[in-house]
Amino acid sequence: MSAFSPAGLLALSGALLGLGLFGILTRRNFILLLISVEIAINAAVLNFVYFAAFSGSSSALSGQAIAVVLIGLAATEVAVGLAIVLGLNRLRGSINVAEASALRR
Amino acid sequence: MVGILSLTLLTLLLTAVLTFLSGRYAKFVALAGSLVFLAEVGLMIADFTQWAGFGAGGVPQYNYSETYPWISLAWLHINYTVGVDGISLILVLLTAFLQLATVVYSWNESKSPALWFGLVALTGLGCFGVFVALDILLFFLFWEAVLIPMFFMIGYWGGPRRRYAALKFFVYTHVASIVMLVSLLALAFYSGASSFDFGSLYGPARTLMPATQVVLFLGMFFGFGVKFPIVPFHTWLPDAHVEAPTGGSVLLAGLLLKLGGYGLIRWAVELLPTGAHDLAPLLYLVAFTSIIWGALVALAQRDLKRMVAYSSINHMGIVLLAIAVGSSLGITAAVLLMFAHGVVSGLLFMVSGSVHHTFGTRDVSALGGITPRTPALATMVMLGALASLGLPALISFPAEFTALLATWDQLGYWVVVPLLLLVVTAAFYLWMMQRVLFGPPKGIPPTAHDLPRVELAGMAILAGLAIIFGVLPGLLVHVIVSSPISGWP
Amino acid sequence: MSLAEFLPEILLLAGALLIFLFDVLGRRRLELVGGVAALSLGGALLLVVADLGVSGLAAIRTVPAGSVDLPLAPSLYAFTSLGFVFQVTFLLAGLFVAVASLSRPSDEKGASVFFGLLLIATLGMMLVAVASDLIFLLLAIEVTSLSTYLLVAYPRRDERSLEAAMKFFIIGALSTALSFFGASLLFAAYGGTSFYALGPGVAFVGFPLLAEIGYGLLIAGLGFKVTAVPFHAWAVDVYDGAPTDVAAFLSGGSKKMGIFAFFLVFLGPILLLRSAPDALPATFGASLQLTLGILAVLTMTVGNVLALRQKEMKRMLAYSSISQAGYMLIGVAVGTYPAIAGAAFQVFAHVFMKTGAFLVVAAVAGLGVGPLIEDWKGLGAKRPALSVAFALMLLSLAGVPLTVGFVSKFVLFSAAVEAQGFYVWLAVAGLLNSALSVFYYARVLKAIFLDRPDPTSPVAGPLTGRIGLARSAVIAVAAVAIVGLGIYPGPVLSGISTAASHFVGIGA
Amino acid sequence: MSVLTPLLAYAGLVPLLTFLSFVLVGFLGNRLKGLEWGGWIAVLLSGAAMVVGTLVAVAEMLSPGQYTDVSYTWLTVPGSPGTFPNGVSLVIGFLVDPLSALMLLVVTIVGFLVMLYSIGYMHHDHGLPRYYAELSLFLTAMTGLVLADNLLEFFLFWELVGVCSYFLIGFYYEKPSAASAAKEAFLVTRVGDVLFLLGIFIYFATYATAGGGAGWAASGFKFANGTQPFLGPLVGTNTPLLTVAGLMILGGAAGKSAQFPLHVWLPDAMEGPTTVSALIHAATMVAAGVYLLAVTSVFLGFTPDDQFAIVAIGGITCFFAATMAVVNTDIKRVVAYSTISQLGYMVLAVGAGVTMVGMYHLFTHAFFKALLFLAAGSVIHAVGTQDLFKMGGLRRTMPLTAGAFLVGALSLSGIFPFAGFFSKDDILGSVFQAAQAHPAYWPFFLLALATVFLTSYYIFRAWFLAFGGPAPRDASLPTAHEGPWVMRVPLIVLSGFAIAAGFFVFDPAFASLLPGAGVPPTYTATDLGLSAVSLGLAGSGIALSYTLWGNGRIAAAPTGIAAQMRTVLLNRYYFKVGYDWIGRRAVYTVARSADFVERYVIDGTIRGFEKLFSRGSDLLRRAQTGIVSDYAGYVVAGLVGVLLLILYVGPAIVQSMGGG
Repeated sequence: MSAFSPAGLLALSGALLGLGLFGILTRRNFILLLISVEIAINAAVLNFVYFAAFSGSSSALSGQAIAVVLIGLAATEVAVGLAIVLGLNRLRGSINVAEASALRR
Repeated sequence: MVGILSLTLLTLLLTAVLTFLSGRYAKFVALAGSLVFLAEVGLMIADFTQWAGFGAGGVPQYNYSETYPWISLAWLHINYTVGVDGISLILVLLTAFLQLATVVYSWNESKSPALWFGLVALTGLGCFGVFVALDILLFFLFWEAVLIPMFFMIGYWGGPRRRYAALKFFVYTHVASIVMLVSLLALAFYSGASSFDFGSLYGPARTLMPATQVVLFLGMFFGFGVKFPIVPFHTWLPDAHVEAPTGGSVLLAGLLLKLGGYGLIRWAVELLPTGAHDLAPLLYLVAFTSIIWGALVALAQRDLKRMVAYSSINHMGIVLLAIAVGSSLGITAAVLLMFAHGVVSGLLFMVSGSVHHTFGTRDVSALGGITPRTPALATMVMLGALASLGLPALISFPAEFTALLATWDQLGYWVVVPLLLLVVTAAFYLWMMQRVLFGPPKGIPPTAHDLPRVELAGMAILAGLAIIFGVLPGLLVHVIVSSPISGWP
Repeated sequence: MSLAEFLPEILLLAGALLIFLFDVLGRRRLELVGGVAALSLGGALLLVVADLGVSGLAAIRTVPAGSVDLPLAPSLYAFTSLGFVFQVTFLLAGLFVAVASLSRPSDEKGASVFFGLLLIATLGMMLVAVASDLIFLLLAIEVTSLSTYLLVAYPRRDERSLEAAMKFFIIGALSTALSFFGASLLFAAYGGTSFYALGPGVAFVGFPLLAEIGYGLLIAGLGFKVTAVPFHAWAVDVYDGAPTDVAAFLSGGSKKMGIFAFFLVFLGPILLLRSAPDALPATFGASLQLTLGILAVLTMTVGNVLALRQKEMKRMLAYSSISQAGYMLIGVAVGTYPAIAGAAFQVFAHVFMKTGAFLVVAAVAGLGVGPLIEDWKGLGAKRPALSVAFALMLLSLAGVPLTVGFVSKFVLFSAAVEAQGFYVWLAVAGLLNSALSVFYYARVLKAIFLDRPDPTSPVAGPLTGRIGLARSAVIAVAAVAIVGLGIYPGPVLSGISTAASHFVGIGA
Repeated sequence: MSVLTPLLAYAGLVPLLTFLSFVLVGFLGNRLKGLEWGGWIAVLLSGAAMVVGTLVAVAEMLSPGQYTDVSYTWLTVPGSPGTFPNGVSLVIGFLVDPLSALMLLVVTIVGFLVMLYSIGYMHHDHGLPRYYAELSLFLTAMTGLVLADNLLEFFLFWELVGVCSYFLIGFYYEKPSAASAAKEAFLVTRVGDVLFLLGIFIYFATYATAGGGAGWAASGFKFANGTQPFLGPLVGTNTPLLTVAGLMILGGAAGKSAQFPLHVWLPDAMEGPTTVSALIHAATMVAAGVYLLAVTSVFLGFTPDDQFAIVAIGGITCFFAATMAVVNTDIKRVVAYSTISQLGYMVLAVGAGVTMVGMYHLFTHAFFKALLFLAAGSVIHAVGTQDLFKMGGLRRTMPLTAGAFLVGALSLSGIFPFAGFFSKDDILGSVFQAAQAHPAYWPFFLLALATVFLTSYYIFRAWFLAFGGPAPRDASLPTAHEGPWVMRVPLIVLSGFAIAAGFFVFDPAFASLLPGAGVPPTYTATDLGLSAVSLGLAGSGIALSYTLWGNGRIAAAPTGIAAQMRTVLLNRYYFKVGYDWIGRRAVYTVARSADFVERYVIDGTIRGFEKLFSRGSDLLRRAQTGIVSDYAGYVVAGLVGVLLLILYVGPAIVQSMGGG
């Protein structure tokens, strides 16, 4: 296993996380924000799957199992997020997060 | 069986609570409470023959002491421990007298009297607690508890800039208490003492490494020093005094400043002798600075209260000097001087307050020749000023004399500094008397009357103390020297 | 694994299901669903207290004494005394909010949603308190997070609530992503996610850099929960926008959950450094502590400075809540068991002071008083009992003697000093901050007791609104507890201290 | 031993009696209009004090050299290793020894006479209860001082007489000049007091364990140990420290006795009632400085360097003050300058090592100077002015006063056989002898000799201006008349003393009160020659005075350098101006600058902090934009910060602190 180098994979998952963060920081559309969050979570999923491939058995949860759970969690997140965005859209007629800034200072 | 100290604490607590609840009868409750307090203290003093001495292992014992466990964890042992020695007893006596005098003086307070007298009682409670507490937490608890009534006294009954002054007072002294608390905690933990009790701190603390002692002492010196107050951390004092109501000023100068001196002696000097010794040059420097600065700035003041406030800084500088000297003579002098300053500054602040409400101003240069119209007030002004400038047969003299003798003993010719400043002290009081009491009448409103009877009575209590103990200081010294400090190198 | 061990959690879940069932059946009266919630919370509280080994309750104990405080084996969950202490705290917060909410109008819409979600959120916290695996912990946190997002948004017609929920959700989701990414890196570094694997004495499989980055990401991700600066900005808007009762729950419960998560995640490397200095880069543990220390100081200072000139009551309390989190973080940064005990006691005390304070704010708002601090002018004369209770809570938050807040801060800062060295500065910073905090609490007290009401203010009028028996009772209990624990903290404090000592493996 | 000896233990009665007078008059005076507002009580009790005082003095005379000490512990501080191993005791006691007996005699007699005189002199004034109470208190303090059995007690009463003097100078407090003079007197003497205190400290610390037994400190620092001096004069120890101590004592004495350069306050103190000037600022309090020097020289001793300093101060003062008297036009101030000058003689004598000769002059001076003041007071009482140039011819309307003043003037000038002749002549003779052993004393002896001429000149100038000539130069003055009997009796009695007191020392019993070299004076050929010279000088002074001012003449104003000198003298060598500058300008300017720093620098820093926090709060709150993307930005920035801390900054700091 000494030949194995995680650098490439880490670069990939790191890039995914970065992409997600970039999206969260720059997008104002709630839906696009949700998608960015999904991308960021998936970076973690990728890591779990990959490192599970050579991890020992000391873990109570295998990496693959965690990955599956995470995908499910992401879906739940989206569901909750959509519920909120629906409510917001109904009240304000807009899903631009920057316009909802009545609470400040 | 509840000991007399707990009983007294209970008395004060009850007085405070009952006073808060008793509406327009508050002053009677407060007076009764103060008298009972005084009686209890009188009993203690009458019964006090000598300090309990060192117990097993060289741990100092205290009279009337009581201990009950309070918080007991594997790493934290806190007790309710109270006890007194000669030093605390004298300051307790001062507390009782000043509380009584303040209640009497402010008898006619008409703005929320229940609240006012309740706060006066609370201040007495806090100060009493500080003087008898022998556990870090208990001590700190009372120490902080004093701030609150004083904060409200200044903030609610004070002059035009009262809110600013109250906040400044509170934050300044609170920050200092925090530094002090951290130092005390560090003292407890670094020394590995078995509990927060003074007795169990005593041995371990005194054997701490010199370097540690120095750092801890420095922290405590700052913490206690701000209460003194030491220059340059003193600017809260003049503001607080100028804005505070008279009763507040009396308690502030008479009692609160003493907390700093007492704390320094009991918790810093006694526990960290090496630290005190190594930092003595700093203490001297600060003391000299305070003495010079207080007197000089007082000389430039026109507001009577500000003048008295700065002279307090000067006097407390001498107290610090005497503590720094550290010999039994010095510590005795420091405690005696604290008592003296408590009485005299109390009197002077009462006088300033009465001048203010009699003539509508405290500006020395706006007044003149008040003696014929208000002879009693003038007499009190004179008595206060003379006592403050150290006239023999009044209480400050024996204290200042012993303090400076002790200073000469340790510092030699440096004693010239406080000595010369005695001339400056005399100068501003004499100038004030010349302006206010003598010369042709000036700035006297036609409605000005001599002192109301209660104000005179309040002053008379303090003036009486100044004279009695000025003539017979031995009565106080006899008690003061009955403490572990007197057994010191 | 025996289901009985999870009886309290099951009770909460059952209560939530029952409430949703009632909702489906159309039985939506607030008293009914609220009663169910309160009963299940109360029952769970009783069970957890029994599990703590409090004498006299042994009969209803669900976790065998022998399985508590065992060294962490690679498992998903483990029962610790400290975890139980936190469970008690969470349940108390939930119970306070639930009972107080019984005083809301009985025909209020969404009551079943509110109480159901309250139970689910509490359930998530309960699970956090028994977590023994990083993924289990993060998932449990998610349970709470998702339900609290919805709790904030439950008054569906309120634009402010929805805005708050939106912000809460976005930052929350971002934090979730960061946490899981960090967890994945730790997984990579250790080959496992059990705290046993991350804990002391376990061989380290490689990639030290990944572990360090992983912990960094977790600080950010969990920092969101405890409102550590600079991950705090959402909190004020959310506490402000959320229904006040929900804010009470958030500050009293979900933030405390974050503190416990911090204990679980970060004490491992900190203790590892002490027991086996070469397992990680030698400086890692210390630099982690330094980072957490800086975070603590930053949090309390920024929170306090922000609160200084805040004009709205709720936002002021929110900022003060942030600074309180900073104090608690001291416990994590110091990492000795006295410090953990201090932080845990502070967490416990906080339920009475902060949750209580928010409940009072809700009560006063119910009287028709405006949201600004100056709207409260003169309330002391109109509602003396309520005002005194509120004053006690604020004084306790400020750390004034004879209140529980004083004792908790005293213990916490004592513990920091006890650890000696660098940590003494944390105590100094904490104490200076508590001095700073006095400013804004004093301002509120001055408005309530010293100022006269503006003529246009409702306080100047008859002020006829009712607070309600249940809410009054909760407020009274909190006020009494503040003074009671302030004067005699003995048994509670020593229990927590023992629990903390077990938690770090001393005397287990 | 005699039947009176036991009385010595009750010398404390003297201050007690006058203190009783203080209390009675102070508290009841306002209700005692019939008794001259309590004045008669004061007279009665001071009379009783005089009787006791005289008896004590007589008792002391009958048991020569007796030390009787009764003392009470004031406070005791237990010992600690170091300077005071056996603790410090401070005591208050009453010591009767020859010196204090003599002083007691002077103080009580003059005190009683002045009190009596006041009944007439002060009759028309307001605030009489205050006057008599303060005067009684003064007598208490002064007799206490005289009987003090240790330096601390001495200082205690020393301060009390000072404060009484302060109040009495400021008796006419409505007059700004009186209020100012009172303050000045207090302040200037305070400077001396501070030096005195330092001297006490040095003695106390240096000899804390000396003297056998538990040591001096534990025994209360007493002068005497039952029957003898506790320490004994420190002859032979000439350490710098003791020299400094002696100089400090001299400083204290200079303040009280208005010696150069602390002399400025005494002429201004004439703002007080003339009776006060007579008692306090001529006969008793100002002499306390000399008494202090005498007591110190007897019980502690001065080093040779100290002695030279004392001689110098005394010599300079006696000449210097006399020059200023020459040009002054105020009758009281002329007498005041003469007091300073005469005190200079006494200091000179103490310095020259003939302490008892100085005390002898103190004794005679007290009477003739009180006489001069009371006579002057009589004049002022009659004509209502103090300006010599307005008076004239008063010998016709006030023959008794003129005679009394003349007796005083002759005594002051040292004309045989008046009292002043013997004592002053004794001083000149003794110093002449001392100067032969210590050549450095010569200049001061010559100054003292020259002063004899000046003295007789200025005092007779005053006499001629006031009493000589045909009539008052200012016609608007009221017609003068003698005072009532209460004023006349003291003049007569004091005149008697001024004539006869010089002879007392030739009685061995009385001389035992002045046990030391030079008393009673001896008259060898040298002495007689010196007497002749001084008599000649005095005579020529009178002659010059008569030439210039006799028979109502007014001397032409001087011109040239003399005029300039006259201006300098009238301005008192500009000392007062200089001191005012130091006080008002220098110190006050420093104080004002300190106040400025206080307000704007020290307190300004504090206020800066306050601003910092409220600005910071507003600034930080600006970051709460309400826009969630910004919050996310903070999270990401925080993440970066945390990673930097953990990976780079943290390890760097931890390593720099030395590992874990």
